[in-house]
Amino acid sequence: MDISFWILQLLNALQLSMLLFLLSVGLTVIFGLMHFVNLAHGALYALGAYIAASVAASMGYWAGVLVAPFAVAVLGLILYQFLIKRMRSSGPMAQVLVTFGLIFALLDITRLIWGDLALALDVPELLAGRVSIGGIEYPVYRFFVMAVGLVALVVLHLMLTKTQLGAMIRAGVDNDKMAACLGINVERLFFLVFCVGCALAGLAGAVAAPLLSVVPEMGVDILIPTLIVIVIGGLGSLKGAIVGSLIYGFVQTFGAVFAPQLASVMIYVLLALVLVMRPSGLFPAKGG
Amino acid sequence: MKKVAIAAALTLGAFNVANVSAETVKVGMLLPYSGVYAALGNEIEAGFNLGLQEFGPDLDIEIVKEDSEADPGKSLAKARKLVLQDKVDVMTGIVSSAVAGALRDFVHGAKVPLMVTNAGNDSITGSSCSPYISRFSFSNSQVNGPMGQWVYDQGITKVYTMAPDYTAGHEMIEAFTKTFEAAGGQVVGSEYTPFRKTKDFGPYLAKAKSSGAEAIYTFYAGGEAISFVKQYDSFGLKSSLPLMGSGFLTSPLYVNAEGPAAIGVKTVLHYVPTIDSDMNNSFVQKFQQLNEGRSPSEYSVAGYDAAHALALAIKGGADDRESIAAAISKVSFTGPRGEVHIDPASNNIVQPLYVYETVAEGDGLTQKVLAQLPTTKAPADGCSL
Amino acid sequence: MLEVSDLCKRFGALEVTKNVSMRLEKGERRVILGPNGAGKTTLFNQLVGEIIPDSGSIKVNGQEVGDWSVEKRARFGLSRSYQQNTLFDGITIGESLGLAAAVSTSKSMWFWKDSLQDADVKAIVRDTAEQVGLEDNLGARVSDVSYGIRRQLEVGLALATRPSVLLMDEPTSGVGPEMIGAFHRLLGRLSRELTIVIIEHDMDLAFDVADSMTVLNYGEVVFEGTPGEARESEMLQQIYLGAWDDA
Amino acid sequence: MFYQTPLRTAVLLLFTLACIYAAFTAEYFGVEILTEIIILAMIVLALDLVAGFGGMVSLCHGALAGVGAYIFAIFTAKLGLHPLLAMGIAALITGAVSWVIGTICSKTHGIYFIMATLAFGQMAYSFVFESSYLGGDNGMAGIPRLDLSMIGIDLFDSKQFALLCLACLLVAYLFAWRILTSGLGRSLVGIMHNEKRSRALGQNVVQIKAQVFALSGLILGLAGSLSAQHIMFISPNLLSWTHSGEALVIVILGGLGTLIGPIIGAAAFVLLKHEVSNYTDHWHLIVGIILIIVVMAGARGIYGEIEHRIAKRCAKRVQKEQAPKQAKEKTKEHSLSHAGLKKEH
Repeated sequence: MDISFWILQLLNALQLSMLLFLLSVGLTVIFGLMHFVNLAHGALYALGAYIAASVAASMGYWAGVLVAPFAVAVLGLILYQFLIKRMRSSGPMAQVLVTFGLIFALLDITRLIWGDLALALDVPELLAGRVSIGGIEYPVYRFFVMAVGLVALVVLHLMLTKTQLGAMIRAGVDNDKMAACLGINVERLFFLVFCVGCALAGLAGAVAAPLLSVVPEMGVDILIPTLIVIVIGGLGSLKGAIVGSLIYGFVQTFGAVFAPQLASVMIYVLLALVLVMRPSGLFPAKGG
Repeated sequence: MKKVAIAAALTLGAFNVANVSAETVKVGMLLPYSGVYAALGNEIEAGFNLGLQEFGPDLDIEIVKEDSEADPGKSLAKARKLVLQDKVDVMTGIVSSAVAGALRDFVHGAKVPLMVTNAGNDSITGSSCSPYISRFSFSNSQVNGPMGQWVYDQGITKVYTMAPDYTAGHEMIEAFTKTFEAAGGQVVGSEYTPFRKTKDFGPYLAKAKSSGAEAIYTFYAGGEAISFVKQYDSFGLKSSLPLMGSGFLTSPLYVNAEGPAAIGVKTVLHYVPTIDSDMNNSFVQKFQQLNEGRSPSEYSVAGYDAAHALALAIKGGADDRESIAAAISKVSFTGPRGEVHIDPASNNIVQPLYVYETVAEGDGLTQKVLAQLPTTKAPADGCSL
Repeated sequence: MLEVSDLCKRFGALEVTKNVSMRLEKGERRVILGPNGAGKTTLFNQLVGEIIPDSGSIKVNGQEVGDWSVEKRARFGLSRSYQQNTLFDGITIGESLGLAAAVSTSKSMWFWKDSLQDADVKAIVRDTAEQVGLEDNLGARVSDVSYGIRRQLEVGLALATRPSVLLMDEPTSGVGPEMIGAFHRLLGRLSRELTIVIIEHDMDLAFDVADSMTVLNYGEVVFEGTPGEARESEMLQQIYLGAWDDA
Repeated sequence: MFYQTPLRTAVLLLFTLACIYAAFTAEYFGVEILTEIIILAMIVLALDLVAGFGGMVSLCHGALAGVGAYIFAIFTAKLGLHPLLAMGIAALITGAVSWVIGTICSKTHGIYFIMATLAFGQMAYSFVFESSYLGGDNGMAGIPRLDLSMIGIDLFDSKQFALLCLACLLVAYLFAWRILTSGLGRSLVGIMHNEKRSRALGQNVVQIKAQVFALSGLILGLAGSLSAQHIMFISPNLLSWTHSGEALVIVILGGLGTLIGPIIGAAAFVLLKHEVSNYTDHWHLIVGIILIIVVMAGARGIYGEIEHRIAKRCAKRVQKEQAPKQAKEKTKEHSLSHAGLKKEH
């Protein structure tokens, strides 16, 4: 085990973290602003992957990656109008249940449309192959995943801190009633954020598809890791999402290196520990 | 254990004689139609239906379908329903090994023949075999055992093994390891990854790479197989660390989703659609006609052959549980995979194995048979029928 | 009975409690005065344990309670009412009082017998309801009754725990004159054994009921003494009392 | 506050009679489904106890029942203990495990509580799945049923086994009823309505929550050991989080915080699932849509809606009859409509 081995594992951990970040950030932003728990986020991710694979089959990878977030955002728009809007004032349990029902429904809709067999989505020409840095060969696509995650992080961070929209969102996270009093159209803000959150889930699905497999249960499988990430990090904050993702990515990767048998239990133990010591996660957004 | 047998006997007392009619043979088909194994359930059923069409179009057979949900508990409840309420004469199906294990004591006690069409756990035709349980698919060690010698014969002396951390993973890898080491090879590292929880195989692949192995031997199936093969390829290990394993890794059912990444992977399986025989060519053609041009897989062939065997048994005069069970242990026929028969010592199928390489053909991928390993009988392993 | 010494608390740059000390004898009734934001409620929150002070000590009946949890202090006899109603909205007034009474009679953890049907609990509920004038409303759901009744319940809950030290945070805030009168009479009927601290903004009431007064400003005790001294304190008159009269 | 209203008693009796009728008339698989319903009813009853009366929305109740099943299996199939004794041990150990989980999770609230319980459920699942002693993914076979042949009951007869489960369910119901009308249960409801005030009154919030969680675990342990005996086989799937999610769905479907409602919900859910799956493999879709509709329709659930309507009608009648009396009475009606039908009525 020389140094390059550890660098390789470090990159693996970063890559997994960034993938999880893409997924969890949409969920956490939606929660932070709307106090809405969307368990169907994983199902939207799966839809993103399926749509990307379908589009890519005839129009190429890049078309797929562009269309998927957009299409999932449109779906989010529909969901928002018919479901989410009415559920906003309900407690977390009603939200958990409605979105739990959505998981069931979306899973079967995926199966009805695309069947039970896995779909293919290959890495595009441009991102195929590996780059060699200091003797370490690493797949370009994995760098791409990291880059997408990093770009999402930077863009979201700038948007939240530097733009007026961001200021409005932060005001909404802080106190939505107060924000409404200040003349911010909170309803429209929610709508926008929900759609952006959905688009991010779709993007994550499209980006993950060439790396993983596009199968119906992918949404359910990814849900628990995503939830662990945002609960460890603390719901509602960008910082929480990135820290949670990094913790998860590193624990999984280095758990796999040192003790693969314990890797799956380890993350739950960590989650329980975090919750015992910090019942609202490490960096919760200030919420009402 | 004893109590359970008594339990089954007690519950069944009233039903043992209740064999509906001498003519209609009721078949209980227990397959997963929802959940992760739904694709396999549909594939096996397609094969079974085609087989019935082919070999017993005028037989009086009634099929009762139940969704096993690949859940051992639910499957056992459904199996009891099929036996006690629907009073089926024979059961077929079973994808997951855990389900097969769960059903074993019940079907044995109830004396209902069960024709397993996928589940590969060694014990079901080994240490806990039953005269009523026969298998038309494969057993984990049957498929992987012969690969030890074959891999060694390719000049590979050091391998790294990887498989998901559940029974099938362990059985497949252990069978290979045994024969590979017996042949003189060395397993330099071995990893069992959390079953269905592993998204990123990168960490394991990096370990394999730095282990000094000359090849990776692996078993993965379904979604995990796709992720694994793609990620293996993306790390550029093809040139330095060839990928071998049991053929579920590059099953025709999943290989298209793997894409070019699967090219060059050498694996072993009891069936590939490219076997060149009249029997297989006609099977492939008919299957493709019925399934939108899709080639059959090792899953559908098990259903197909089970139907073939059942038709033979019924044609031979078997019409109730006892006689069907007896007839099935004696079947022998030539099917798409070649000559197969049920080993009377264990009720497991005896079949040839095919080492194949996944190669590109036109736009798609196909299986190039590299070698046909001799017809193998799984070791009896404590079974005495 | 209640002894606070050198209590300090800061939130970031804001010092909300500055070296607050006070000492109450058993049965003493102390009124705390001070403008909005003077840190009165924050002081209460620290006394009952809802906010942990940065330093200082809190003794009840000679016992240091500073590192105890909220519930342990409450069981020890330190009870409070809230400035903003903090009630059990989904249940009835009688049930609410019963919950409080069950704690004081150590029946709240019974896991076989019904605490609300217990004779001791029922007696306390009856007494408390009479004290605060809720005897006609025991069956009413808390969320259904008027603000005034809710305000009475707020005090009733604090009383039903049978405290030895009672902290009341603006018990008459938002209610009309007749209710202030009723509250005044209630205080008159309460046992003289009970030590009471009241944050009060109604000056007449405050001067009437107080044995002693503490005035807070910017988290600091700026005055401590009898109501008589307070009346005579020019500083208070000018700076505080005058200002309030205008408000 | 929980009150065993005449309506609730009536529905419980009706349910019991329906179960007995079904046990005697249904075909083999019908009786199996009945048993499945009854065992599931125990699990959701236990869940309603904590979720409906303590606001503890647990996403590990299915897993805890699975823990009970495994403990029963270990003590019978592995250690050869008498099943009756093993049932007691399973209930106690599951209760103890629940107490630990309850103590840790009680400090968290809302979505964090849900996630914390989920984490513990998944921990148990992963542990069982990877334990070779417990058979790993293969599960465990050879689980005996209770032997009551000395008193003339043959539990290998599915009808008699169903009736035993029914008896256990009724015991569990009485137990839950007793807890909810005890000091502990009263305090728990208070905590659900206002945790901050409960603390200020001196309620030991964490202890109360944890103790009810543990008592709920006792019921789960019993339910788990019955489900192990029912199938006579267990596998890690029992502990999967979707089971816990389903339990939550059933509680809502039947009526949260009514105790009897979830039992009705269990029957409705299982029957619906079996009916729909007769027609299509895509029963998840149908069940999902129904769930969404039920929750969106106001989340009172089946029984909750019935209770609400009857209470409303009664309230109207009372109002008509006693129109002149007004003010004082009015307040009583409200409490009436809340508790359904009160005893005095």
